[in-house]
Amino acid sequence: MLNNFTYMVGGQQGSGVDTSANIFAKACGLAGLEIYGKREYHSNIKGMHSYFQLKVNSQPVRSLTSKVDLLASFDEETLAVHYDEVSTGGGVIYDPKTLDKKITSIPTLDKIVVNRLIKRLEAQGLNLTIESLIEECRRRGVHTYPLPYDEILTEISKKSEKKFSELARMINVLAVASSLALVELEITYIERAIKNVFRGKAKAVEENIEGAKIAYEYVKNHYSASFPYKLKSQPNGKRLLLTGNEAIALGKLVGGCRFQSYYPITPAADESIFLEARAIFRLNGKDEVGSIVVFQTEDELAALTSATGAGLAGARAATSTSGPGFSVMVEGLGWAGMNEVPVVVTLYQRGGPSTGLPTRHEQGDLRYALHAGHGEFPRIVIASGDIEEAFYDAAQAFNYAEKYQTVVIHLVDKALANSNQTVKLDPSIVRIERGNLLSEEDIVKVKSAGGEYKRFAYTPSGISPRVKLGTKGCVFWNSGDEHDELGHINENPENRVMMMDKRMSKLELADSEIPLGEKIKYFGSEDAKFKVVSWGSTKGAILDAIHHLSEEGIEIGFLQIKMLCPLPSNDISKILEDSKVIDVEMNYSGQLGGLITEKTGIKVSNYIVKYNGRPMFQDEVYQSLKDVVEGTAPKRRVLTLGA
Amino acid sequence: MLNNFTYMVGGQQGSGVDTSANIFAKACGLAGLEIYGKREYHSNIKGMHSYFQLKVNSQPVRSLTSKVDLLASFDEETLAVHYDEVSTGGGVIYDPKTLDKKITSIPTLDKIVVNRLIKRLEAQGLNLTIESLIEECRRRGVHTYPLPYDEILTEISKKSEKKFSELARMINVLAVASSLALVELEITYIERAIKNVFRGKAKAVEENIEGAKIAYEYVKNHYSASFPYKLKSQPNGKRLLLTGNEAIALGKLVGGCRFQSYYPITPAADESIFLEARAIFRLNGKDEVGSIVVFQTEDELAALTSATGAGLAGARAATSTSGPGFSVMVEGLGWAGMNEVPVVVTLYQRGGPSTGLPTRHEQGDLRYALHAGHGEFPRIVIASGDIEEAFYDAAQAFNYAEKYQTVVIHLVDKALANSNQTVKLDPSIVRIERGNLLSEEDIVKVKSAGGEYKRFAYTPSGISPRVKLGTKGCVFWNSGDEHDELGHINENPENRVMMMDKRMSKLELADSEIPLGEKIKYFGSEDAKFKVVSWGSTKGAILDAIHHLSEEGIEIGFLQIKMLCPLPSNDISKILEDSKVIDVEMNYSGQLGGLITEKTGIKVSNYIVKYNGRPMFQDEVYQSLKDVVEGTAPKRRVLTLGA
Amino acid sequence: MALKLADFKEQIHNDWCPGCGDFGILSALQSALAELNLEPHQVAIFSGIGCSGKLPHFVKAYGIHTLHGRPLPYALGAKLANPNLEVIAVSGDGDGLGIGVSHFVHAGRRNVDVTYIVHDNGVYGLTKGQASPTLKLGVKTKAIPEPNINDAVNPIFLALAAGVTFIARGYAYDIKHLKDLLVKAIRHKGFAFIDVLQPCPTYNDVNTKAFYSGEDRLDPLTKKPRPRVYRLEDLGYDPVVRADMTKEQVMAKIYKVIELSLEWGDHIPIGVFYQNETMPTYEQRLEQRLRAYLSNPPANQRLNTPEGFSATDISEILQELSV
Amino acid sequence: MALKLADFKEQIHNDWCPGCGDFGILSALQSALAELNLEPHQVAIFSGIGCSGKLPHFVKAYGIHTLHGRPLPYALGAKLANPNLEVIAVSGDGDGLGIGVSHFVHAGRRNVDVTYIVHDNGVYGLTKGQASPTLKLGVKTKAIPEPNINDAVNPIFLALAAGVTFIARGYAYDIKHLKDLLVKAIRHKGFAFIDVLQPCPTYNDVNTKAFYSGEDRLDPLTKKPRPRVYRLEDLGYDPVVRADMTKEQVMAKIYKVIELSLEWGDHIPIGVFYQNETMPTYEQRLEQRLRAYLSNPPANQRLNTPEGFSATDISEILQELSV
Ligand SMILES: Cc1ncc(C[n+]2csc(CCOP(=O)(O)OP(=O)(O)O)c2C)c(N)n1
Ligand SMILES: Cc1ncc(C[n+]2csc(CCOP(=O)(O)OP(=O)(O)O)c2C)c(N)n1
Ligand code: SF4
Ligand code: SF4
Ligand SMILES: [Mg+2]
Ligand SMILES: [Mg+2]
Repeated sequence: MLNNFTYMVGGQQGSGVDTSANIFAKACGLAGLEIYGKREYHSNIKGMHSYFQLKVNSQPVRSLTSKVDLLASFDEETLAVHYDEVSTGGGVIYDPKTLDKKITSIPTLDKIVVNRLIKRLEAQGLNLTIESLIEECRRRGVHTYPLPYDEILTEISKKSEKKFSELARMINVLAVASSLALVELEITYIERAIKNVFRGKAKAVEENIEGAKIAYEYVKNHYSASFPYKLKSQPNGKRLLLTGNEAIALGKLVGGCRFQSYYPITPAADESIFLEARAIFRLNGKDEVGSIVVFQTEDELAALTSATGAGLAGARAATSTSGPGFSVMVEGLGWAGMNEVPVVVTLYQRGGPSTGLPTRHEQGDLRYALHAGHGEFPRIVIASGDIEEAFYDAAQAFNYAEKYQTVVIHLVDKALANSNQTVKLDPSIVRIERGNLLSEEDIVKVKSAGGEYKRFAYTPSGISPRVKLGTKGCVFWNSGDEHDELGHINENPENRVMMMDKRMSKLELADSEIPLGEKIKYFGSEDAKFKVVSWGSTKGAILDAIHHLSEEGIEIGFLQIKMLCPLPSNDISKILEDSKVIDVEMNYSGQLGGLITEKTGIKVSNYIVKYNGRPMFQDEVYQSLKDVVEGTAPKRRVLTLGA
Repeated sequence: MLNNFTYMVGGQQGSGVDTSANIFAKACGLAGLEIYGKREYHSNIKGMHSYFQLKVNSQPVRSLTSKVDLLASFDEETLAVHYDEVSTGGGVIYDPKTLDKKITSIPTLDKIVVNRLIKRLEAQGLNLTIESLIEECRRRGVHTYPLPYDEILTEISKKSEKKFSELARMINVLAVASSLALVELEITYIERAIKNVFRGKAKAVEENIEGAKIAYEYVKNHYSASFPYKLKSQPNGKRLLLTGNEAIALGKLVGGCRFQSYYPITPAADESIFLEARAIFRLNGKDEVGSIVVFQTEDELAALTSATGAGLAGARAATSTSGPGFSVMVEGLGWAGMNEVPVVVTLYQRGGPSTGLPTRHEQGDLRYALHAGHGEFPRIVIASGDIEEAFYDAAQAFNYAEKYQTVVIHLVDKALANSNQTVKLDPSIVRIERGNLLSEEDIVKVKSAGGEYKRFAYTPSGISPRVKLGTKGCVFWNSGDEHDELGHINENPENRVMMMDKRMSKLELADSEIPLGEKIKYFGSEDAKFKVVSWGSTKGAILDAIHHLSEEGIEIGFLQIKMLCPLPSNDISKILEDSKVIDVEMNYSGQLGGLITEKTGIKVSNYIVKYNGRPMFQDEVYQSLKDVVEGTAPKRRVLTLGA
Repeated sequence: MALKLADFKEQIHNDWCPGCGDFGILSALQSALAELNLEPHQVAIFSGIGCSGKLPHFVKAYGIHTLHGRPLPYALGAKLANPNLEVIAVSGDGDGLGIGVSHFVHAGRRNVDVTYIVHDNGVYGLTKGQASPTLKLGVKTKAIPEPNINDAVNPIFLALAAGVTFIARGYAYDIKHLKDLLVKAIRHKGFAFIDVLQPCPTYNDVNTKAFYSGEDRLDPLTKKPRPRVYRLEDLGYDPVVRADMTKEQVMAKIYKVIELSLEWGDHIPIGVFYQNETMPTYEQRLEQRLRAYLSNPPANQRLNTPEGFSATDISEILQELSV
Repeated sequence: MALKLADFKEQIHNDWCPGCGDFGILSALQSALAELNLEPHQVAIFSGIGCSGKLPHFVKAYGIHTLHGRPLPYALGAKLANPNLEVIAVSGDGDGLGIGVSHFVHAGRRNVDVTYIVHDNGVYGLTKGQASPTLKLGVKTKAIPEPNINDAVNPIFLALAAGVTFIARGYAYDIKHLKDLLVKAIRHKGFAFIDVLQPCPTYNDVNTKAFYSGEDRLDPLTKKPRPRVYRLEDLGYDPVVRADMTKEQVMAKIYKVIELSLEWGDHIPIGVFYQNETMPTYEQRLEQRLRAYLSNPPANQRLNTPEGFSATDISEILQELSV
């Protein structure tokens, strides 16, 4: 099997699982292969189980299957949790010293998993050790590769002057190098990957390359040819290997974001840290130094309100958070809406409610994003379906915010944030549209024409000319209270209606101006009887599922909604009207389904939802869609795959 | 015209408009009449215009008409704003010294009003003084009654030893006494009303009665018989004269609320202040002293979370707020939902978004109340349609909260809070149902039966037995993180699904258990072709409107939704299925209409909405419904009456 | 041309109660801005919600009436986006020391060059007179049904603990003195806090104008009221902490500030309590990180090419991330 | 039967990093509860979000793991509803002094009888090591890309300014001493605050165990590390403010607390800084208002008649409102 491979590496949090995965992904990427991977981890710093699952292919990859071709485990828990995900013909790398460990004495292993394993092993007449898991793998036709980490480390320790104990953290490099040895990727890619991942730390680069070589050799010598999956470098253009967090950070920079406030929260904070570390850049050609202020605030309400302040001053401003932080900042949304201040909120959804599953995936905040904030004000809510979209949307959000002078909520999610993928991006096509923003000179003109500057002037479009704070020749007022054209408090009932109409009508304007392609994307045949609707990062799994179905002759359409507010209901109606609608969503209640019914009256035929904290796999989506088409699906199916 | 009368009294904020209105209402109430009134005021302490409008009848009253029969003005602004609301045949009481004031030099008068007046007076060839307004009234057949406040005050000042300047604040009593003299209500009711309103302040009682008598005599002597509207005492049982704020406070006390937290905000705070002043009461018969802790917090998140803490400890606990405060507390909703803690939030809606129209009416928070908080958790959302319902609902909210172990949002609004009405309430029928709450003895039993206490035990109903903090023989844990049956953090995907299902299924349970009568109310014939749907305090105006239409032979049904979540969609469907649905709401976007479409697929034929900050009048509702029936109504009509 | 108070007057109706101390604060601020020769467009005033929160509407300058308790983060965001703006934040005591006190404490840690005025009237004025965080324990004002059950915050002490570098107290009816304080505060490089004793004649019947001016304490000789409020300057008090001071000198200053902050009753100091000139501002710290921050601040950077495309060059970062 | 630490151990996996200071705090708390002879059901521990926030899960007692920054209001609500509960609140420094600092300041004004422990590790641990509000200006720890741009809050100074009546600092690795502090804090009638220096070996590579124990400062004679942390008791320091003290004595105490709170570097005091026994608790103030509050507190009142109807008699109020 060449260049089509699902890899998983797992171990305790803090033991370098991510580094393994990064090296793996970089190495594959450098070898011209395409990858897509996801990271799973507990809300914990050290000791709980975490893993990374990656799919490699010669063609671009956009989702995962639930089966794993090679599982590289650092520890016994990884085996206990994942050994049954490995496909027949696949392989398991494990530490032989763990074989006699009892699965009942892994302190971090969840009781539910333990009980499941006990049942299963007892049914097979196996005892409750790790060895039994390996045995079961063998029985299933899985290749098992003991990798004696200690031995190899001892060897390294002999070669270097380092003590064995100092080398323990190198297990991750050994695991990934062994894995790449099994699939026979040339070692040079591993070396380059290590150089890249540890850049700036010469000593670490050297040591890790040394370790990788030894492990690579070890596997070559012991297990060589046995493993059926192979990866081979291929010619390919330059691509980026990006996480969603990084793509959004980059989109913001290119989109002109110059003020990013944040309060730490998973999985949003990495974006801000990334920006903080890259806060200076070139602007307008070689000599101008541009910079972004990354402002760590005392809480999320301070984050949103300081960004709004920056927006008033004329900087493109944003904040990033996830559910709990969004809840803390809600009051600021309404103020920005009321005062027509452009500001962007990137909302990384994660498992809710409350603290919920802080490091797990869900798309449960759609309705909340649409309605957060008391009273009614216009907001634009967009959702990205993949890393590439996330980059362009992150930039475009500022155009919407400034053109329609309001708050833009950019919905992304944990799966997107913590996935990595090889993608191509083109910053040079990103446009900057600042909307109706007057300069000092414009004000001079207004005045010399006998006019007066009014921040909230009634205009036919609902958009009033904006100036930055500090603009000479005028002043304005803002108030969260209902106000008149100047911005002064006003409780008159007629003014109230005019101002409400002015603000709310901007939604209709946005709806009419924004090109359809930015609002929805339709995939597949227009006449398909069954049409999937979804939003956000389910996109890849759905596309792959309907692609496979179509290969089997089953045609299903897919309507991806990117613009959730204002919802392009007419266009949606036209597409869905005479079809069976299948709503696929990462939440309990099928929020998009409800929204579509609300806005179009069209009812959803089938719901496929998932809320176990793990993203959708293409194979479970495939199977549930197939069941719908074949008439064997329940009205609402709950997907449950993932560990 | 006997015992059917609309009264308005207006003046500057701080000059005693409310006191006037209270005296008026009490006097009428004591005379056996029924009243309903609403208060309008600016977000200001002194100087801006405020007024009170009241309807009196021999039968119970539940809404207002836009026309006024007698306008008692303290100042010129009241005339400028309201003179055109007085019906032909009605009357205006005004201070003759204001006649030569120019309407263009009333500093607090809104420009929009001024411009409208200028146009109007100029069209009639009148100059821009108050006198012209009075003149216009006369031309229209309105009785005009100059009341020389200064003269009367001078007379009082002669009789008492008080200086004139000290008596100035008595204008309010003079105005109301004069008004009651015009309608010929016996002076004894005024005296009793004054005693009641100024109770505990003997001096004030005396002075005000003295003043009232003089004004009463003045009017009797000067204007007697001329005024066609009369009020006459009638025999009637004891009733309460209550505001919505008071009814809710009383409902909470009777409902067993023992901890009320709050942060000051209009129009919610009056409820807490009322409770604070009446925090001790008798319990379980004569001797036991009960008490409620009224806890003023540093912000609304502290309000909700401290109430939740109190709920955990076993007290029935609540907090009251309006939109901005609700936005600050949102994060606490999800935590209570996640940890299944009973807690009640009384949400007084007011004009939004943001600070909005802090003292004005709107029902714009429905969608927000339904979706506030990231992620998905069960919540119960109820809305009261009038003061009587508000009392019982306020009590019932605690039963829901404890039976379904979750947060209950009780939606009320400014119009309800600041209305007053003569009502009958029966505290003795209020039931207390504490749900599955285990005592120390219950725990002993559980344990002696070999069981273990688990706070989040999976049960078929989704309800796990609860204990108060401090209960002997057990402990439990709570966490905003997803947790296991004990309450410990758990990220296992299977546990996650079970816990989500357990929590969310409580909504189905509530839906199946709660009697239909608590969820919806239907008025009118089941076969009516046109059916109004609405929620909250629009109820009175709608009932009156359809009553009048029915007198004209036009039958319209009215479906009042009290239970917004879980929405009884099947019952709603059954009622609305084959009808034309008219959505009547106090917000911009017709939120209930959207909700019904979302949950039933039934589309709304006509929207009648209002968002100018003033509640609906029965006559505008009447007219718009009639237009719908006659086919002359637009798809969406925006109501705009009210000053 | 020198500006006058009138240049900062916005012609709309002022709806504060007659006799409200807020009028004094407003005049003092307008005079201070004029004295500093600022032009209206150079000034941005951020306020919270409350009677005090309405202040910016009465000033001809950029006026941003924000959320209850939040003027500081809005103000900080604007200032950091454009450090050339003269930024002033205004709160009530409920706004700034109640719901918003967290922003105050954290503003102390940052030292952004913003001036912060708190209208200290002991009540939540605009919501009809509930006890604010500066009302003392056991005090019963008009609108509260029971004597205050909470102890008061001490704004000066708190500011000192939070690291605020300029701490002063003014009195709303000593307008000239307050104007001088405001001028100093605005000139101070860093975060400047002024607690202003502000009688609320409508709801606070304890800390009234008569109380502050000692109308109940007549001088036995002159029969004139002996004011409770006195000026620190009159004691020759020096509030400044300088770089060349010893640790002991600094500590002595801190102790003095605390002693003064605890004075109440018949001796209520107003004036500058503390002025630390040794701390770098947040903007200076940012300049160190971002090089061209002050000369090319966020709000002024040109974002687009003449053709309307992005002018931001991220090629170096892309290089780092490419495979 | 006397209880032991083990009686307060909940048997679940503890997922703090190896060597985390939180382990010391946990043991000290469990020992303190045992020493106080409390039974698990009498104790309710409220925590916020962070590594520190997980603490209640490891204690066999009612354990309420609340929201980020909000353990105090939850705890206060529970305590006021049932003043018989022994209520303890736990925060991280980000939780309690960052996002939640407002609740801390306002808790000072109330003096509810709750014990509050802050795990002071200088970082936001659970979100991977960003600077927390106690990290000093200019310090660069592992996970932050640039040296800290904010100055630190001083928890002791802040507590004093906020009116907290019991203020102490412990060190996570001096478990016995910390246990003693906790016993005192819990016994204190009123709000008791303990700032605990808590090394985070994973993210704070500056304020490490080695730093606190002075491993870089060997005694020239003994060659043993000279710890930076020292105990106030060893100085014979008396933290107590008593009712019979003069104003000068009280002020001297306050100055001393401030002086001590500013010590850092080579001399870091731990122990009780301040203990004011003269302030009534909030519960006592409530009892004055509500008469039977303490004997018949909100959580314990029987609400229903045997027939299931309301047992609350509001007839007097109805009388007042009737026409
Ligand atoms: C989040 C939120 N909570 C409550 C309010 C209601 N509110 C409006 S004004 C005010 C009190 C203001 O008091 P203070 O800050 O002392 O200002 P003052 O009116 O005394 O000047 C409050 C609580 C609000 N607007 N927003
Ligand atoms: C409202 C909100 N914002 C942000 C977070 C994310 N968050 C989780 S833990 C944490 C940091 C905790 O730091 P600290 O309080 O110092 O505790 P430590 O982990 O260091 O013990 C943050 C910010 C959250 N849970 N809720
Ligand atoms: S209520 Fe008090 S603070 Fe507000 S305007 Fe009136 S006097 Fe001033
Ligand atoms: S990250 Fe730090 S505070 Fe958190 S558990 Fe690890 S060592 Fe402790
Ligand atoms: Mg105030
Ligand atoms: Mg910390």
